[in-house]
This record gives sequence, C-alpha cells and structure tokens, in this order.
Amino acid sequence: MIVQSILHVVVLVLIVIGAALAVWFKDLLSSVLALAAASLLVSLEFYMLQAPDVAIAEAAIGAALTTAIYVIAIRRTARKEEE
Amino acid sequence: MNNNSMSVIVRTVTRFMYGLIILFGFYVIMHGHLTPGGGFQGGAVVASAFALLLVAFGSAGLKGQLNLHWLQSIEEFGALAFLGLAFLGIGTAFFYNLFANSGGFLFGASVPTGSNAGVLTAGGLVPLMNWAVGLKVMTGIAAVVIVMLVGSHKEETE
Amino acid sequence: MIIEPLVFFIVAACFAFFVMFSLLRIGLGPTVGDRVVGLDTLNTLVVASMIVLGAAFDQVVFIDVAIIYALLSFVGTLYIARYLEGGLN
Amino acid sequence: MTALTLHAPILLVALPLLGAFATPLVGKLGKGARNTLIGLIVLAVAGLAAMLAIDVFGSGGIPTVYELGGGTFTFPLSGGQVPVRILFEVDGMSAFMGLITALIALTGAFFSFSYWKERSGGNLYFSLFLMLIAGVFGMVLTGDMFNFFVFLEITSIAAASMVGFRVWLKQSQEAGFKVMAMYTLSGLFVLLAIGLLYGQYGHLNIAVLARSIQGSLTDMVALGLLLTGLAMKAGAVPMHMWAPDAYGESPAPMSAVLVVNSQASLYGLFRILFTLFGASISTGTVGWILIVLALLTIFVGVTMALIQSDLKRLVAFGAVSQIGYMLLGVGVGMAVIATRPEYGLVAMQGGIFHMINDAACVGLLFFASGVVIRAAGTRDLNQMGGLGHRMKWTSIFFAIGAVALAGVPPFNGFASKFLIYEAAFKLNPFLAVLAVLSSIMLLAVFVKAFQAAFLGPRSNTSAHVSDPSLGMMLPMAALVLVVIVFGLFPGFFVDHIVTPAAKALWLGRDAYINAVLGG
Amino acid sequence: MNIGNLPFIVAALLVVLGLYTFLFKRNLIKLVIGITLIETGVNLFLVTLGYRTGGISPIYTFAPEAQQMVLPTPQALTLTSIVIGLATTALLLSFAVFVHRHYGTLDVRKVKELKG
Amino acid sequence: MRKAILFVAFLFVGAFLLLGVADMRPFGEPQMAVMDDYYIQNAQPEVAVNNAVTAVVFDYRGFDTLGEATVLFAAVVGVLGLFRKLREDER
Amino acid sequence: MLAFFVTAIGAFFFYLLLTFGSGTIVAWSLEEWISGAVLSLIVGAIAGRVAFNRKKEGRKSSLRMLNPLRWLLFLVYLIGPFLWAMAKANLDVAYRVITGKIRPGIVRLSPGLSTDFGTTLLANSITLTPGTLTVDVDEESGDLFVHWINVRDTDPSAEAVCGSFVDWARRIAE
Amino acid sequence: MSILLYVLLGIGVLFNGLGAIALVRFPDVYTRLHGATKCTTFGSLFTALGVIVYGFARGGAQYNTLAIHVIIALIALLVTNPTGSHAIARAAYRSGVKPKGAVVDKLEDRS
Amino acid sequence: MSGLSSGFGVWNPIAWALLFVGILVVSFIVRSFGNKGYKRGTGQTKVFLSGNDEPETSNGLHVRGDHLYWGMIDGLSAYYRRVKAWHTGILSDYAAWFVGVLGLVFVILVLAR
Repeated sequence: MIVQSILHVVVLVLIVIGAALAVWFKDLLSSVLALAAASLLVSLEFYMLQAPDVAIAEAAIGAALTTAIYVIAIRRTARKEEE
Repeated sequence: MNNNSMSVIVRTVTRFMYGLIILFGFYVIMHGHLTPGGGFQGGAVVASAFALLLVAFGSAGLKGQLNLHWLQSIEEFGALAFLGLAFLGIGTAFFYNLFANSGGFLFGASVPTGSNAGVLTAGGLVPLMNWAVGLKVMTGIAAVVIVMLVGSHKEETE
Repeated sequence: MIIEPLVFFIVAACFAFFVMFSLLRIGLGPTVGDRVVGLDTLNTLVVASMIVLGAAFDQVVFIDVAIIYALLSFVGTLYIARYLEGGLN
Repeated sequence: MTALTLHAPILLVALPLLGAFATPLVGKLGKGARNTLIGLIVLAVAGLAAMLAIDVFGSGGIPTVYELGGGTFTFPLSGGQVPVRILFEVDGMSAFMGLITALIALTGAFFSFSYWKERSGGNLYFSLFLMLIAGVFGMVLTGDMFNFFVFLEITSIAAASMVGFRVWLKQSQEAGFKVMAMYTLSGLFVLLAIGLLYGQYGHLNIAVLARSIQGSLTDMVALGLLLTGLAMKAGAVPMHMWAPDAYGESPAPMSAVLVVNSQASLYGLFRILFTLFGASISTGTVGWILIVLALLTIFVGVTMALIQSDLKRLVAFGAVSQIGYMLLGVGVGMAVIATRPEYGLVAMQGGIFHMINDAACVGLLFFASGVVIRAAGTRDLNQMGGLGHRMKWTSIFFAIGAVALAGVPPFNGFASKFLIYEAAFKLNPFLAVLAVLSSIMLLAVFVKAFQAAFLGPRSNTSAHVSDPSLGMMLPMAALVLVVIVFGLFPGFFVDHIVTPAAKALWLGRDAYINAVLGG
Repeated sequence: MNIGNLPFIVAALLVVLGLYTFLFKRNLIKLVIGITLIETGVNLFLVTLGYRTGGISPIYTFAPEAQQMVLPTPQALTLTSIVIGLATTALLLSFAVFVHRHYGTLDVRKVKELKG
Repeated sequence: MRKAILFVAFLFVGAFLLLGVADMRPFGEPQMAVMDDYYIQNAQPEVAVNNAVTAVVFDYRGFDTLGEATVLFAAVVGVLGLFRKLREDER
Repeated sequence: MLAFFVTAIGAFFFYLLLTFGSGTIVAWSLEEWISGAVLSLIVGAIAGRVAFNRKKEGRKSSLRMLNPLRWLLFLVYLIGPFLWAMAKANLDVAYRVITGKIRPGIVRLSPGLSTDFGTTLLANSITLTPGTLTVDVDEESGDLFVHWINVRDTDPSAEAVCGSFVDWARRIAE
Repeated sequence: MSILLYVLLGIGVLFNGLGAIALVRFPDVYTRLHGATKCTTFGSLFTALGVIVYGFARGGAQYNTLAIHVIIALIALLVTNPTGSHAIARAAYRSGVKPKGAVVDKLEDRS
Repeated sequence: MSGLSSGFGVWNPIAWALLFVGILVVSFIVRSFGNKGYKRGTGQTKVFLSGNDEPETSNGLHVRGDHLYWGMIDGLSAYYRRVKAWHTGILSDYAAWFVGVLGLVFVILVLAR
C-alpha cells in the first residue's frame, strides 16, 4: 500500500513537472514534446487509478494524434515563440 | 528517394506495423464490451495507423489507400448508423437497448454475473454501437489529419 | 509459486523514479533531438511500468493498454522526427 | 399522436442531428434534395416544438420527464431511488426556449437556402447549422449536467466553425480562433464545476443535485465557475468581447442562431441559479451580481454600438446589449425572490419575454444587414448610402426590427422592456433610468445605421441593387409578422407562454425536483 | 501512507498552469497548449473523483476477486471529454494555421483587427 | 500595472480552485455513489456487458456518447470546411 | 491478390494470438473464429497493398518473406545470436556509462543486402547491439551509415562492425 | 522459479536504470540514443520476460492470456524502439546536430 | 388579450394604436389648415440657409454614418477613450477579463456564504 502511494505521488509530481516544462519552453516543438510526455504520464496515472479505458483513449489520442496535429500545425506556421 | 517519405527502415517497419495497428484497433473495438476499449479507443488507434502511414510515406501514401471522399462518406455513415441504432429502441425510449438479453442471434446472449471470461455475443446494441462509433472516429480523425497535412480539400461541386 | 504483488509495485516505483531522469533530459536537452531521446526513453519506461503494474493488479485486460502504448508512442516520435528532418510539407 | 408528444423532446434533438449527419451524403445527390431534406426537418422541428409547448403549457406547468433508454423506472420515483439514465426534463422554461429556437431555426434555414446559394461548402454549412440547432435544443431540454456540457460543446464547436466559415476573410479566421478559444475556456470551466459537483454528491442529474446540494466552499467554487463560464458564453460584459466578433463575422443567418445560442447559455445560467442552487445561496447577492453584469452589458453594449462603422458589428453590439435586459429582468427577480416577491415575477416575465422578442428582432436585423451587405458589397457604413431607393422592403423590415429592438411602442420590444422597467424601478429607480436611457441610445444607434445605409441620394453603388429574392424576403417577413403580433397582443403571450416559463424558474424548483424524485 | 487530496490538487494545479499559459503567453499555439493542459487537468480530476481506495477497475472480464470496484461514471465522462478535447484542439489549430496564413504572425498582440 | 492586477486576479482564481478542491471529500472515498453502484451491479444482468464503463458509455449514458460523436463530427466538418476548395470569386 | 491473402492470414494469426484461450475449438470460441476471419479479411483489404511493396529495379519484392523457412531462421536468429549480442551490448554500454570512455564517429558499411526487409533487419539489429546505431541509409546501394561509439577503424568492413549479423540477415531475407 | 523471476525483474530494473543514467551522462544525442535505446529495450525485455514467466507459472486461462499479451507488447516494443531511435538519429543529423568529438563522419562527406 | 399589466402599470398596444391613429387624424386635420398657396418648383421649396444659396452637390448630399452624433461622442470622449481601451482585440485580454470576473465572483460568493 505504501509503495502504491509513493508511486502515485511520484507520478503526480512528474505530471506537474512535465506540464511546467510544456509551459516553460520557448520552442514550440519542445513544448509539444513535453506536453506529450505529460499526457503519457497522465495516462500512466489513469492506469493506476484503475481506469484502463481512459488510459487507452489518452494513450491513443494524447501520445499519437494530438502530437501529430500539433506538429503539423507548427510546420504550417512557425516554430519559435516570438519574443 | 523522394523527399516526401521517411527512410527505408521506417517505411519497412511501417508496412508491418500498419496492418498490425489496424487489426489491434479492430480488436479493441470488437472486444469493447469485454476488455477496456470500445469505439472511441479503437477508432483512435486505427486513426493513428492512418497517421503513421501518412508520416512514413508522405502524401504518396495516400494514393489508392486513403481517399478523403470515402473517409467522409464512411464517417457520415457511421454517425447515421449510430443514430439509427439509437432510434431502434424508440418503441420504448430513445437509446433503449433492444437486443440485450433477448437471446437473439445478434449479441443477444446473457452473461454470467461476477468475474468471467466474457461472452463475445452479448451486449445487445452495445457492440453494434461500438462499431458505428469506431467507424466514425477512425475516419473522422484520419480525415482531419489528412486535411491538415495535405491541405486543400475538394468540396462537392455545386 | 505465488509472489507478492509488492515486488511488482517496487519495480514499477523504480521505473517511475527512472522516468525522472528522462524528464530531466527533456528539460535540459540542448537540442530538440535530445528531448526526443528523452521522450522515447520515457515511452519505453512507461510501457514497462504498465506491464509490471498489470501483473501487480492481477488484471489481464490492463496489458492491452501497454500494447497500445508500445504501438502508438512510435507514431508521435515519428512525427517529431519527421519535422526535424524537414519533412511534412 | 400521443406517442409523438411523448417522444417530442428527444425528436427535437435527434431530427436535426439526423439531418446534420445526412446532409453531406444527401448533398451529393444535388442541392434540391438537400434543401428538401433540411426544409422538412426544420418544419418538423418547428411542429414538434409547438406541440411540446402546447403540451407543457396546457398541462399547467408540470414538468415532463423523458428517460433516455428508459423502461426501468416510472417517474416520479419513490422511496430513495435515483435516476440512473439521462433524463430530459421539460418544464415551461424549456418549452419556451424550444419555441425560440424553432422560430430562428425555421427562418434561418429558409433564409440560408437563398443566402448561401452561390457560395462553396453548402453541404458543410447546413450540416453545421443543423448541429448548432440540435445543440441548442439539447441544452434547453436536458435535465442532466454533463449532458448539458456536451451540448454546450456541440454549440461551441459548430458555432466557431461557422464563424470562421468564410475562409477568404481575414477577420473571420481571427474571430474564429478567438471565439473557439473563449468557448473552450468557458466549457472547460463548466466541466470542472460539474466535476466538483459530481465529486461531492455522486450524481449528475440536476434534480438530484438540487435536492442534495449544501452550499459548502466547494459548491460555491463550482457555482462561481458555472456562473462566470455561462455568463461568458452568453456574452455578458465585461466578458463579451468575443460576442461582436462572432456575431459580426459569421454569415448573416448564423448570427441569428448564435444569438439564440447565447440565450441558451443564459437559460443554463438561470436553470443553475434558480433550480440547482436555488435554496443554498444568498439570492440577494447573486441577484445583484447579475444586475451589475446586466447594467454593464446594457450600457457598454449600447455605447459601443454607437461608434461602430461596420454595419454587422453595430448590430452585433446591439445584440450584446439586449442580453443585458434579460439578465436585468431575471437578476431583479432573483434579488427580490426572498424579500419582496410581489414584483419579482413581473421582472422575470419581462426578462424572459424579452428573450423571444430579442430573438425575433435581432434575427430580423441580422438577416436584413446580411442582405444589405451583400447588396452594397461593403460592410462599412461610411461607404453605403441610398440603398432604400431600390430596396424598399428590406429597408422597411430593417426599420421595423430596429424600432422594435429599441423598444419603441407598439412593437414587441417595448412590451417586454416595459415590464423590466416597472420592476427595476421598484427595486431601484436608477436601474430603470439607465435601462430607459440605453434603450433610447439604441434607437439612436439604429437611426444612424438606417440613415447611413438606406437614406441619402442615389449613388453609383446603389444603382444596381434590388430587393433580394423571395427566398430571403419570406423569412424576414415571417419575423416581422412575429414582431408585430407579439407587439400587438403581448397580454396573450405573457399570460399563456411567458408566465408559465417564468413561474417554472421562479417558483418551480420544487415542482422540478418532484417531477423526478417524487414528493 | 495517506496521500490526502494530492491528486485533486495536482489536477487543479494543471488547470492553473494551463490558465497561466493562456493568460500570459503570446503565441497562439502556446495558447492552445494551455487549453490542452486545462483539459488534461480536468480529465485527471474527473478520473480521480471516481477512485476508491483498493478498488479494481469496473471490468468483470478476468477480474480478480475483490471487494469493490471504482466508479465507472467518471471514466465514461472522461472518455467523452477526451474526444471533445481532441476535436477542440484540431479546430483551434486549424484556425491558428489560417490566422498565420492571413496575418503572417502568431503573436496574439498582433492579431487584433477586430477591436473597438 | 495591468499585468500586476491580472496576476493578482489569476492568483485569486488559482487559490480558490485549489481551496475548493482541497476542501472536497477525501480522495479515494466517494461518499454518495448510489448511481455508480447501480451501474456496477446491473451492468451484467441488465445490459449483458462485462465492462461497466462500456455499459455506461453506450447504454446508461448513451446520449452523451451521441453528443460526443456529434462534437467530433462538427469538428471534422469544421476543419474540412476550413480547408475546402473555394470558388473563384471567393479567393 | 496474393498480398491481400497473405496479409489477411497474418492478421488472422495475430488475432488468434490476441484472443488465445477464449473457447474450446482448439483454443478459441466459434465467435472469435468468425469475427477474426471477418476482421482479418477487412485488414487484408485495407493494409494488403501497403504491407508488400512492388518490385523495383535493383530491389527485390518483399513477398519473398513468405517462405516459412525464413521465419524459422528468423526465430532462431532472434533467440540465439541476437539476444546474446544484445546482452553484450548492454554490458558494453554499462561499462561506458560508468567509465565514460567513448570515441564516437559515423562510419559507412556496405553489407550488400538487396531487400528492404534485410536492410531493416540489419539496421535494427545494429541499433540494438554493441556500440552501434544506424543513422542513415543510402537507398540506392543499401549502405548503412552507423554511429559507432568506439571507432577502431575509420573505414571498416561490415563484418568488423556487426559480426555475423550480415550473414544472418542475408540468410533470412535474401 | 520465483528466484528466476526475481532475477529477471532485477536485471530489468538494473538495465532500465543504466539507460536512464546513460541518458544523463552521455554528451550528445547519438551517444544518448545508444544508452537509452539499448538499455531500456533490454531492461524492458527482461521485465516483460519476468512477467511472462509469472504468467505461465501461475497457469490458468487468465494468466496464459496475460503472458501472451505481454509477449505481443514485447514484440511491438522490439520492433518500434530501434526504428524510433533510427528515425531520431537521422532527424537529429539532418537538423544539423553533429556528433560531438567524432573521430570520423562519413555521412558528412556524402551530403 | 392584448393588455399587459405589471401590477403597478398598464400597457395596452391596441389602445395605444388607437390613440396613435387619433393623433394622426388630428395632425391631418391640422395639416389641412395649412397654406393652400404652396407650390412645388417655386422659390418656396428652397432651403433657407442664412440667406445664402444652397451649396451645389452633384446628386445630393449624404449624411454618412460617422457624421451623426459626433457631438455626443465628443462629449463622452473621456468615457469612450476608456471603453475603447478595454476593447483591445487581444485574446489574452478577453481571457483576462474573464479571470478577473471569476476571481471577483469567487470572493463575493465565498464571503456571502
């Protein structure tokens, strides 16, 4: 039980770190990358919260499709965030 | 080779993975009422396979494989099928699960309560709806990705 | 032979700890390439943790999630790699 | 016939959805088939809405409950049961909103047939139109919080797609992005609030939640999120800034539907305030929040409209200001619900009656301005002029819509505003004075627009224009008819449809809950 | 070890981070990223609402003998919400592409023709 | 200056969100779960489905799913509409 | 047509693997057999044309991979030399992680393989085995550009870098 | 039997850890890829083997299915991981990242 | 049927319309008392502009949209400057207003609880 709690805490903290990285990066591609990482970890958290349905959806959509759409949009526009 | 596709290694692996991901997506949709998954998840998985094809082969991968008109038509068909399935039960109420536990051929079986191995032919309208939504989601998302990647979409000629 | 699920949990916790390193690489990585490497590692680690956790929870059906992840994390990585190559036009 | 009445709530949502899904497919056969399908669906929806309204208003305001996929329970429930499926709960207010939506759907669809005839993407346009209609119907008919959110998102996405539908226009894309972003933000906050409520009380049905709500800190946070999110979606100042962009940049028939969409959000706001949280909040405070928002909306909307030189945007700001009157009426009703109920109902009547008046007038104005802009080839008021010489009917329709919206007697705008003025004056004379002043300024705004667009000498630009085809004239004429009938016989409508609607909100909380959960 | 309401707080923190991005960043795509973050936070919040300590997932196929299951409703809601999020993101990014095509920039301060 | 005010407001909102969330019932112990218990108990006998989540998604709350499908449909139609081929006079 | 059936059959095997143990007809229930067959046919129809490329000049079609003997060889390869090399590789990397001794460089190999599958197999094997990482492929000649973590020879032969893999790849794929 | 399981899991954890450390310690993209890909693939392989052994050892339809699904996940991992790293390496090279301290760079000559 | 009573006031559009018609009739009667000698096309139709001639325009003068109410807008210029400053058209500001109102509403609601 304790290990499980530690696992929860670690993954939750990692989610926040990933999200913060996504906010912090100036390079949009890196930002999207960090977003994918955060989404991945959120999916792991769903998995641990006994929600495999949601984990699958988040995996398929967060890891593959959202990243794809973002990358395409960045390719169509501009990569760097203006200052 | 042409600058529109990735290296030969990626392409070869994609050839292998493409069918595999699609089949796995179909598996997820088919077993939506037994294992985690269902229409959305399976549809998203299949759509990812299309996206994979698109990125590995470039827009050349579209030729003979993914046709936007077909995708759009199938999507509309899926949506209509879902709505139609919902309409089936309107004798009682909209979304009434007509076939569940009916003993009929189409997913009419009953399931034992408690932990079991699962009965594929149970669930009434649920598996059918899974398929309708799965069709809708896979083609819809694929259409979005293709349109965003390839650009202009030919609308119907009016 | 029945082992404690605790062992699996501990293994998963170790993996979660290793995920920190790849997040560190994502954060530090001077080029986008380094970050993608971090993401790729993270993918593999998460898949491994999912497999282990599936065994820990005694849930067969959970492994499907790991399969999907193993299959699909590839797609996201490819898109980013394709961008870096200068493709996607 | 009874079966049809029984299923009317769900058919109101399902038929437009059917149309939306089928339109791109049927459109491949040709325009005629597509238009026939849409026309039939819109007519059927109008008929069903009328039938539902007759049923609900005829039965004395007892809410009708429709269980989706039902059969397990009979309503009202008894003995600690809770509903497990999604419920549609139609009381007077819902039926009233359904009437408004059906009115605009009918006129908007028929107007669009001609308006969008020579543009590309007709199939997609009508698909989005029908989805928007279905979303609005779902929002006003549902009795389930999450279902409400889903329909909110349907309207958001369909509306934003419509705003950006004219791809070749620069501002259209900008407006599309802004509108979509703001809609999404509000939708997500609403979802967060729904999550908070679900976490606290383990249910999603409005009636069940209403019975169990307690008013803890978490509930208040949820209320704040819901209130602000829905007020933004309705376009209340100072969160209105997306609204002129959206109304101004979307195709003309869609602007009218967008206004109805805003009203549906307003409906959701009222439903949440009165029914969901009715017993656990300090009604005075919330009422005054609404009143302050309303005053800001009225005044800022009208003054900003005065300085616009873009015809569509001018009308859009006018439409924003009208949202304020509804908020004012209902806010006054809310503020006095506990203390001085004798004129609270009057205020509610005014606010709610103004919804249908506003829909008709603003719809008419948007249609007319769409025609004018199409004819003049520009949206800039400073480059128009003299259109009235060749477009007699359009100018008459525009004038009627303008004076009705500005609250000039004997049109319908005055009837509803009269009730609001009276009740607001009782609460605080300042409110009424500001409302009247703003109304007068609104008249000034439309005088400016009318003068700039229709009056003046014949010019080169206005030489080749003419009244639009019958396909566009008839919907406008229908709205004019509504305006005049509602203006000449306000007593009838207030007695038969507005008062039950107002009572459903104002006093109907217990009836609403009891219809689901039993005494 | 009791972790208290940490999952809720993390979800809310994600919402706050997304809101921060939406408010203080200037690139349109960054704004969309902020929206995605808010949405992730809301999804996480919904799923955490349904968790029961020691519960197993509400799937009877090969389920281990257990005392209780976690709540299924929030998971269903989250599924809906995830797909809605994808739809929103796709539409927003398409709009961003078009804004860039017309304006030549993604700076939110320069995309302001509709003012006043 | 404006930015500072905005930041304060943002902090307020964030603080209230965190407070509201922290003030909720404890994590892992849902209080009133009548509806969900009904779903869990009746997914197998009523809908004949092993996966309760699917039962909720497609049966008990099937209408939400229809709405969700509509949302996706709307987004697809919207994106296709944005990228559609325009007529000559519309460029 | 051949591609369609081959893909369908492969998909069918995969589906059966996924649903192993669901019933009593061999190890599967009737429903799974039927649904698997239907789904596999659909997958064959969709993915068949992608799964196998047409013959181009200089390259051979990947349909030659249908020979079951090759599969057997592949399995032997996977379990035997490959796993061993992988273990070695990891110890090698472990050594380098701890000591930090590296001498990197990108070298060119000419394995002389002529099928896409062979190239892919070799490249992926190289990536997973000692000190080497495929960076790029010359698609005309099938030459690999390999990042070598410990360069001993700036112009090595294929065997010097990846040992017996080239032979195995040739045996399996050619 | 359970000793075998512990050993397999232990090797898995060890190599995954090495991969993670390699990610931090190595100087440039390519060397990091070396460490990350090889070690994590190998580590995950052994972890999965551990779970497979666990599944087959427990027996019964349920645990057999578990083991088979893990095998499928493993295959997917083994196919995608090296391909992914190849794609990353190529992308990194094409985006202009030169290997740090390279003795020889044949790819530079080609382009 | 057409009357509308708020409890303190009454509004009847039919009566109002009748009154309007009455006023119209009266005004026509008054109009008929007017000067019968009015003729079009004579100097009588000339606009009287302080004795000067009417300025010649090619096809009439049009008062454009922005020409109206400039006095009022000018009088309210202090207000308008402020309100226009709100409407910057920047998406971040839209959201900023939203967040501001949200914070305020939170404070009010929690205080009033």
